[in-house]
Amino acid sequence: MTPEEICQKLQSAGIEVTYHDTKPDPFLLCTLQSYKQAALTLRDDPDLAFQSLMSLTGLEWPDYFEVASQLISYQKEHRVTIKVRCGKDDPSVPTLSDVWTIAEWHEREAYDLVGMTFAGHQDLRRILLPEDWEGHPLRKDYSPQERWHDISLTSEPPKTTHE
Amino acid sequence: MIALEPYLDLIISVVYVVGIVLFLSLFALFATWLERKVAGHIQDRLGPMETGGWHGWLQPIADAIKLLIKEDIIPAAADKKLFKLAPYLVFIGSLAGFAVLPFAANLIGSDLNIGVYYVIAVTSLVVIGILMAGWASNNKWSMYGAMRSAAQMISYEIPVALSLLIPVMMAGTMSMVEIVDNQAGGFWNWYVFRTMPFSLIAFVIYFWASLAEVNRAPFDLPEAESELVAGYFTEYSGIRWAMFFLAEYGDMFVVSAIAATVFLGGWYAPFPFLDIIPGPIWFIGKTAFLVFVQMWLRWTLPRLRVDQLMYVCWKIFLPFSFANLLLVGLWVVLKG
Amino acid sequence: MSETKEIHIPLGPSPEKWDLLSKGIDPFGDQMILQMGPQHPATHGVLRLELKTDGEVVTKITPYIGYLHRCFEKVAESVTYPQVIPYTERMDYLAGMNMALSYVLAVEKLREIEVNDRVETLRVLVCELNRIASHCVAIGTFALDIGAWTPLLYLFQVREHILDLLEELSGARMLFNYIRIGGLAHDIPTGWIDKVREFCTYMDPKIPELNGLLSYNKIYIERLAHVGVMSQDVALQYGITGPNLRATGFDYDMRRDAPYSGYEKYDFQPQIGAGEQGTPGDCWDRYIVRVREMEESLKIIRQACDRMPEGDVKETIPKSLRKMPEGEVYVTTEAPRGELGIYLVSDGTDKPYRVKARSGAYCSVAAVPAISLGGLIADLVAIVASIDIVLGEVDR
Amino acid sequence: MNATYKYFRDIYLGVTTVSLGMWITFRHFFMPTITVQYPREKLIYPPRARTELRNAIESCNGCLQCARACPVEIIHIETAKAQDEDNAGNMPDGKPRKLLVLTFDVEMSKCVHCGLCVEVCPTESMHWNNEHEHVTFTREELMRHWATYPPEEVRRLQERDEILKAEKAKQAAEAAAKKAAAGDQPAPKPVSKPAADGAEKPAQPSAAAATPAIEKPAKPESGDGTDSPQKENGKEKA
Repeated sequence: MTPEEICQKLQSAGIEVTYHDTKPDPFLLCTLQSYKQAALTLRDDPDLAFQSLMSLTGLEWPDYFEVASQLISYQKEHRVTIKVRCGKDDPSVPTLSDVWTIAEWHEREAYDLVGMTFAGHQDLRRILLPEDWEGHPLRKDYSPQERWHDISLTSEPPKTTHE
Repeated sequence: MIALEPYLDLIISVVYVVGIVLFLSLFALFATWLERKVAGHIQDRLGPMETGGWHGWLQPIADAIKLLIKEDIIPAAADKKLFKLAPYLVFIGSLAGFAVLPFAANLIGSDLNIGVYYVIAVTSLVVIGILMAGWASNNKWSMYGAMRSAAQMISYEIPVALSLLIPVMMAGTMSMVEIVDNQAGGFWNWYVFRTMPFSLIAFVIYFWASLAEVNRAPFDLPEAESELVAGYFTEYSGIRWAMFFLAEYGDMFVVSAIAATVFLGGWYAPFPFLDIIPGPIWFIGKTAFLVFVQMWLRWTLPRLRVDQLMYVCWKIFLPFSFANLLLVGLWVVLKG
Repeated sequence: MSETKEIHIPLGPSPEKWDLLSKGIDPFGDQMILQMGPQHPATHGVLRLELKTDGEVVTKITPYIGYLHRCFEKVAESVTYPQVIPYTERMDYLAGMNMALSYVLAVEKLREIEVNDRVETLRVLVCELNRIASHCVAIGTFALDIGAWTPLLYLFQVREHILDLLEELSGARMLFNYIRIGGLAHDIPTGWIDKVREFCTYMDPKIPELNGLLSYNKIYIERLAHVGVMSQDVALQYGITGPNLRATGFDYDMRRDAPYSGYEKYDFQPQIGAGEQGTPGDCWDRYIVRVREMEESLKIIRQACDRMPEGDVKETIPKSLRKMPEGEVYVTTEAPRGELGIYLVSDGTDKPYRVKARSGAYCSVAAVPAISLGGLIADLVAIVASIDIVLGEVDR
Repeated sequence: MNATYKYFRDIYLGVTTVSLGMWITFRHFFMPTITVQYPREKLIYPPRARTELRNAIESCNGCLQCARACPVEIIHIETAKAQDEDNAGNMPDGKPRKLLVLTFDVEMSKCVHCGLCVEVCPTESMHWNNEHEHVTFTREELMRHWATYPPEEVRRLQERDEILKAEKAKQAAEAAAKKAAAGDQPAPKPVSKPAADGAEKPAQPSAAAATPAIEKPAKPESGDGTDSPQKENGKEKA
């Protein structure tokens, strides 16, 4: 099935989802309310049968945060990207970790690097950065802290010949 | 002039002991070099080549100097007394085995009439030292190594002892010298070939079980570097670490030497006309060959898991040794 | 290395604990917390596994990653599109070509660049060579963790041959920067194809030798069969891909089922685990799938050598990548450690807006607790080795 | 029966496979080794080998393309416009030299050997030197300085360049003002742009150059590049 057909299928199941025909890869945009339902339908509907979550990415846009998940169905041989957006004032998205287990780690990474939270996540800790790191590096306005414990994080500018 | 007569025995003993310690150290040094060379050539490499010119033969000396001048680190949380004591205990356990190794008919520390029994008893001392090292280090990996070592060495004592019983039974004595003397006159008289196939099986079982005794691959679980970092000597460094190393190679020599003594005719040549070559050379040669096989095995085989190690001991080696013992006993009785 | 927490030894059981004790349940949590890593010989770099052990039995595993985090995604946002390629290769440094290919395909899809047949064939050729090199390390270190040293060295000889070939082609041994957006950095040097053929003939007897020395060794089989069984359900739940997924008996190979870069033109058979020596999806299956995959890669390499078409490898390299079309793209390729997915978002400038790399090894590490509970420490070592992780790819 | 069969089969397999493995390693024992004993024997590098960067400064035209292509930003270049008085000479291709390369520093310690700088170089002055044995004790020693100008000369040229730039900016501003006077809509952009460009660069060198302290580094350490920044730092503190 093409992403467009998948979108129609979801819509016919009464799930609020819109199809965005961006180039080169289109995506389906869910609302915060329909996100979990859409994920469950995508997994459990025998025509869709998205067995596996390939990737889950957190993105920061100027006005909102976005979570993009790539799904794959080996059985039906199709792939789709679903997205959900949340406001910057309350960057919280429902978790998918009870739909696909690996989402737990991907969501931890998104939390760690982008700083959105996932409602219902069992174990939302930092995963790549140390527990006591300040800030979320993939935010566009991020600037690294100067010291972490006793380690200076700012590098000296190199000594060139004539400076 | 002071009468040396009363002290002669003592002087000879002291000289012998010093000689053995020197021999052990030299052998261990040589064995480390050999090990690296064997490993290298098995793996299409050269091994050490730089120190000393010819094939890096001075490499072990360089290593020894390095280890001697290294800092001796004792962890703050260690049980210091035990920590310091353990390597010596392990070393002594290995050294004591040399007392009854018959390098030649009259070149033996002490020809005990219970020589074989003594060796089995004294090599078990090593396990106390290892357990001590593992406990005193106060490191969990060391502890695991020590526990594994204890379990393994105590289990493998049994097949080792049972296999050694077979030549003892055939010779009717436990004295090392007498056992060797019974094998004089060509390789067909060696115990390993006497009661084919039983004694051969006994020899194979002894050899494999002795690998576990000395913590060599494929039974090197106590020091499995991929699992336990370095096992019971994780926390050791410098000369104390070298002690463990020395003891390991000393143990390798001892178990191989016992195999050479009781199964392979000790200091006798395979053919009587070759007996013009001195006995110690044959003895050390046979032992060195077995040490080489130990190394060869190490660089070929993967390591067993703890439960499989126990399986091999209790379910394969033990029943086979028992059956062997029974059949050889029958053979001895029937032969009269 | 040693954990500061003391082993908790209570003085006497409290009444409720006594109750549990009388029912045969150990109430004390008489278990040891063991920190395996970050610097541990068997964690293939810097992975930390916090274990709870009952004797040698592992009862709880918590993986901690991030010790090799190099901010690939952040760096990629601050450099231009071609400059990202050297960084991608540092993710899985054992398979740089495969890493770069995924990223380059993503940019090409975004920019709508069609490369010619020669470029595609050469890309397939170098990726398969690199796959063999990568599997050599995977298998070698696997054997090393099980305690066999020598296969590692034999396999490194094979790898060395491949690295020599790739060095001659690209100029570097590990971090090639050879595959470029829209083409390749260089055409092949003269006589290179013959050297690749020579390598194939050199490689042919190596795999039977490996099988004799290691694969069918009884001790090795005993260590791996029935250990760390990964069921297909677990694999799908954890998004496991690549050889680890195929080892569970799941017949899916991107190169055959969703071909990219012209893989549909080659004749090869994806290898799946069948539980030959134990249960499907156990460590031995994961091992043997990789061994057989090397043979299949060899087949592809031979075919690629034979069909090497003519063409200009720099023909379609864009003059400037200043202006990229806006949009987003998700491209996956079959890297040696599972699918490498690159999710690329462009905002029209010369730098990517967001690059996410979805790596196979990341998911494999996540699945470690699910497949290794209740085993011994030695089994855990085997499992960590069998899922074949490169921490550079896990932490990125 | 089945268990017994398995028991003996396991032993049989154990013995045979171990023997096979030992046979294989034994064969390797007598195979020729592959070790290359490095300091005495050396491998020949293929022509494309990426070893160490070198810049043939005489053919470098200071176009900055390599600095822009570098993903790790380790190439530091400063240039000044060539004037008639410099006798800058010609480029290898015969055209007159337009830019003087005052600084061309490469931090080899940070180089990732990706080769992007070599590829973009229009004059092929950036190249790999096929040498890789450059072991040093400090990171500073791995800083490669390819420019040949002594420091005082560099400062002089920089100053001159700033003056020229400022003049140009002035002219541009005047021209813009004229334009603005002529037309009614002044274009602020052309005014601000060169001004901003000029303000950015002179900011740091002029602070050092304008003070009389310029004599100090010139006298005792002639051409010692590594010491002078420390001097300046100390001066700033004082």
